[in-house]
Amino acid sequence: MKSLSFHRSPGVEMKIEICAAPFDPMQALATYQESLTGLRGRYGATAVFIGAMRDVNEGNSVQSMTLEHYPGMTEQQLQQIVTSAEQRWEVLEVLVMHRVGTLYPNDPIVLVAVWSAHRAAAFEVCRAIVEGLKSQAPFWKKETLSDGAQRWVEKNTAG
Amino acid sequence: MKSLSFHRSPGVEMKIEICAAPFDPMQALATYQESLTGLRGRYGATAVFIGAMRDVNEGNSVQSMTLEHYPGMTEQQLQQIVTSAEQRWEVLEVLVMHRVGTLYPNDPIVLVAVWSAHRAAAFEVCRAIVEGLKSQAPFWKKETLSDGAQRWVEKNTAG
Amino acid sequence: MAIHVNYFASLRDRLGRSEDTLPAGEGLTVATVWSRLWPDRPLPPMILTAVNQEYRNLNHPVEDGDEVAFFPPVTGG
Amino acid sequence: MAIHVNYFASLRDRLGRSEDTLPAGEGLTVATVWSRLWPDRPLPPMILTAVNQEYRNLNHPVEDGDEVAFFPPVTGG
Repeated sequence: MKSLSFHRSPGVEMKIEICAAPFDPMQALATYQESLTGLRGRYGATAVFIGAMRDVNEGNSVQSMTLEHYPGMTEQQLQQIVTSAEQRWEVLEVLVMHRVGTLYPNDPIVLVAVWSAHRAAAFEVCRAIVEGLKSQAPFWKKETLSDGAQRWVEKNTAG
Repeated sequence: MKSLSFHRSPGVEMKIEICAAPFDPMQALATYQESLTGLRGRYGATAVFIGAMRDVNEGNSVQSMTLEHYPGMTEQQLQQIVTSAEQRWEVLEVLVMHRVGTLYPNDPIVLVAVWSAHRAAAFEVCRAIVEGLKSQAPFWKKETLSDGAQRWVEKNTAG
Repeated sequence: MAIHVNYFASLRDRLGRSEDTLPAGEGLTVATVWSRLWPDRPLPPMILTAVNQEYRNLNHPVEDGDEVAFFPPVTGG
Repeated sequence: MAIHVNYFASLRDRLGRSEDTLPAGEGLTVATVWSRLWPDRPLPPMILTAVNQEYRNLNHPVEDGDEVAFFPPVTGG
């Protein structure tokens, strides 16, 4: 499990983690939030997004999925996406976790959590990071269908 | 702890809970999601908002807060807010929990979680419920400042 | 029966009580429920009003058995 | 040194390999790196390109020691 922590002015922090093994997003969230002792009483809003693997895609039943990434560039892109979102809204802390490797239906793929004083910033930054991640972070999904056939996912859904 | 569950066509469900005692939002989320066995593999997106008590409001240090509500109307309004948001976007499941009683800084106030196939619906419905709740659900906050003085919060921040 | 009236939060504190009961009558509205109970006190600005736990405006009719509520802007979440 | 080239995902599968090494040269760009390695195969449509792990377009200069990557649209999250 590879993890990067960045501590930057003006006091905004973030943690970005690429997980080669399954992770429990609620547990990760709880553990991470407990570590934020310096922020206790300062965040009024936490916005969270969890992406999980669906068992159907484009009308086909999916048995498993392999998530490939470009090591190094992934972390760099995620850091840029987070930094860019944080420049537009005032937030206190960001956590991004993303799976790679073999996943099965219902497995968590991604967790994005944003802590801020007020709700607008938390919502906006959380969504901006998810959209940025989906369009810029070098991850690729290959699906294994229920008949054993494999195919690359060509394009993320808009949204 | 008062809890309402509504099962409605077309298969969308929701749980609304008013909590008189402190609750752990991550734990509640994990427990609730585990109960959603019928949705395993169907939700690709979970959007979550957690509101927590800040230790400062309008420049004053806040020691504690009392959350009052209008029993009956609160649940009815929350149900309407959720139903109305669900009519505009396709979601699978909604969980809303809201504290009443005496709270201290860092205590969770509200949890809104939305499960859906795709991310846009989850984000939109989660935010619409939070905004609806802040403007329509009959809850009122009274703060006790650090010098012991009490004051009613007059207005929620926009956002 | 009768009309049951609730006050909440800062309004209840200002009025010094949380509820009232009013005999039902012809042509009552949310506004006249207030003015019968508080003839010397105009309804404060910004007060929200509900009948049977649904938001209703001041002209909404009020009937025997109804529950009427007056309260300040909500501040939950 | 040299130029190190990476291919990912469906592009790597189609090319049958994940990396290449190319000697550095004068005036190289992302586009000419591709055409030297794959003279008989035009760059497929929709392919994204990066130099030293930053997105760069086809005209971006490539120098000795650079890491160049070619890959299909990303599908994470």
